[in-house]
Amino acid sequence: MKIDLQIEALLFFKNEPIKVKKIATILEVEESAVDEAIKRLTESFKERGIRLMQNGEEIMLVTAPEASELIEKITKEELTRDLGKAGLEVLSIILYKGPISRRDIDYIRGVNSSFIIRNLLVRGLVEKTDSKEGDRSFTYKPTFELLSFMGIEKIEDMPEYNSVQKEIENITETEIKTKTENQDGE
Amino acid sequence: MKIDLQIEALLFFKNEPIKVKKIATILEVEESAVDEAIKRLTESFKERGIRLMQNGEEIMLVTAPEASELIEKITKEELTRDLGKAGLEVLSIILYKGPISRRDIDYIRGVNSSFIIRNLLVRGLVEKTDSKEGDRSFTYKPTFELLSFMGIEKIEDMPEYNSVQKEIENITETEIKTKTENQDGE
Amino acid sequence: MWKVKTEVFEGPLDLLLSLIEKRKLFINDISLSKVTDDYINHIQSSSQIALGDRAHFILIASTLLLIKSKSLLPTLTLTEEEQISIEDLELRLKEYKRIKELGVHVRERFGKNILFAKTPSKNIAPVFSPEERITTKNIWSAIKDVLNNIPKIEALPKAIVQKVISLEEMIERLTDRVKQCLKMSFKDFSGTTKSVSREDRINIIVSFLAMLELVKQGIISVHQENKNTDIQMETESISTPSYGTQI
Repeated sequence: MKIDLQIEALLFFKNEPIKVKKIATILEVEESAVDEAIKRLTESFKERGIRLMQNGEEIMLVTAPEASELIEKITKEELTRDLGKAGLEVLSIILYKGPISRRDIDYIRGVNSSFIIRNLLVRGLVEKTDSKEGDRSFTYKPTFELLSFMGIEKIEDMPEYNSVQKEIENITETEIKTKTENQDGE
Repeated sequence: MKIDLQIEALLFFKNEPIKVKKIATILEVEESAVDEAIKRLTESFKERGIRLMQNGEEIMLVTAPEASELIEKITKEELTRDLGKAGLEVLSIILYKGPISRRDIDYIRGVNSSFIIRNLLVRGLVEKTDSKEGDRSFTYKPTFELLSFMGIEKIEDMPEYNSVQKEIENITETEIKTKTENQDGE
Repeated sequence: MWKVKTEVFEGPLDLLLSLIEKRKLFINDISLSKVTDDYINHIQSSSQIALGDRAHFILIASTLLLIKSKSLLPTLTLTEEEQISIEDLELRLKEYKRIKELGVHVRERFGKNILFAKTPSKNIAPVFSPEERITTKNIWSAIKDVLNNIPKIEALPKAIVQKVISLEEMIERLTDRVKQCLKMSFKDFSGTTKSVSREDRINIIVSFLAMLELVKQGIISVHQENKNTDIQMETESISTPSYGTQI
């Protein structure tokens, strides 16, 4: 059924509990239609790795309890896996230039860093701060735990702190300049 | 099947592209068993709101194309759709002929493409892969993000994809033939 | 003759293809010889071509000149290398045309029906999990790597510079060969009564020689720009009107 597909996609995308009422509003259908679809979906997920969980008026997609051991294993793996060259690079940019937006990190490295940043967040090495512009774009900064793990009292104690800062600022400026010019040229 | 359930839960939980090889390691099974499970999962998702996207050796879960309009309505994320003439050219080359080296991209376009490629890398639409020859020359391939933007679950779903692959084979054969003939002529 | 428009081309193949398509021709040596003049006029008068790209435009111009020479003077014998570069240009142009066709699919689909990933969970419960490698020394060396990898300045690929230089010789040789043929043509045509067609023919070849000269100057200019310093990558993306008038 079309409505089942839409609800499933919606739940998957949102990744948080949603009220049946809200789903009905978004899909512009009757609540009863959503209720029926939920019954069908719950049934169709019965034997699968993803399940539909209902808690009062809210529903959400979750992993199957049969996979809980596996999920625990992956979580552990995420926390202990080798940061790798890329991970260290992103960490170094956040240490030297944080708070810094994901966009700027991407520009400096010349490659998209979203998955790496997420791993650093999970591992408590960096944290989100609200962007200065007050919009939805976050900036990232090192956590206190990270600094104390590295044995530095304040970030200015990093080697060549001032000169590295200046160099990065130059890059970001050039990048922005170049980007504007490229767009003009197109 | 138990393995299908585990893989589905794993993909749902991880929420980022995972290599088939890595799944095999985590689940402590043969890669071929994962491959078979992926086939079954892809089939079982066919009519559903969640789909399995495959990009080379990696897989990931995404929403169904039938739900795109709905999800776009509720997403708060800003979606940049402008590509520019040069960006479109390079993306087309990487989509249909990737993985491909920068040199080959330059050759096809007849002009230097480093800036455009960098821009696409930063936007997360293309990514580097290690060159087959194992040296420092990289090749570029489409990312999940790019397949997402194209609305396809695998690269083969691009229009004319298979005929283009055949054309490439023919051209390479002709080139080899021409070279041999030229050598004979000397 | 083809007038310069404000249209910006993505490269020499883009320009060449649009010239051929404007005349509704197929890609082959005949159509290429027909658009040679248009092509060279365009690169001579266009201020839109950035310095770094100019070498690429001139490389293609040289192949076009070969094709045109051959069509004007069928007695001209091309070397094997020259023959290959002509065939190569045709193949590349066909391939480029194909990419443009495929680009239509990409443009039509890009962003139309997006497949979305799951939104990252908002409540991450971070567990502080450092690793031994996170030391001030390693972080410092990582940031150094990052800074070193920024493509601020990049030399024009050596291969292109070398090609441009040898091109200079090629054009010189070609000029000599055409001049030689022209002398012969005087003799060939002196006895005939069709004096108009003879003059026409010679006029065409004389203006063709002038074109060779223009391209040679272009090559020298590009060549000199590259002699002393590396080309700044930034320069490539900026259109620099002054370079157009130098030639």
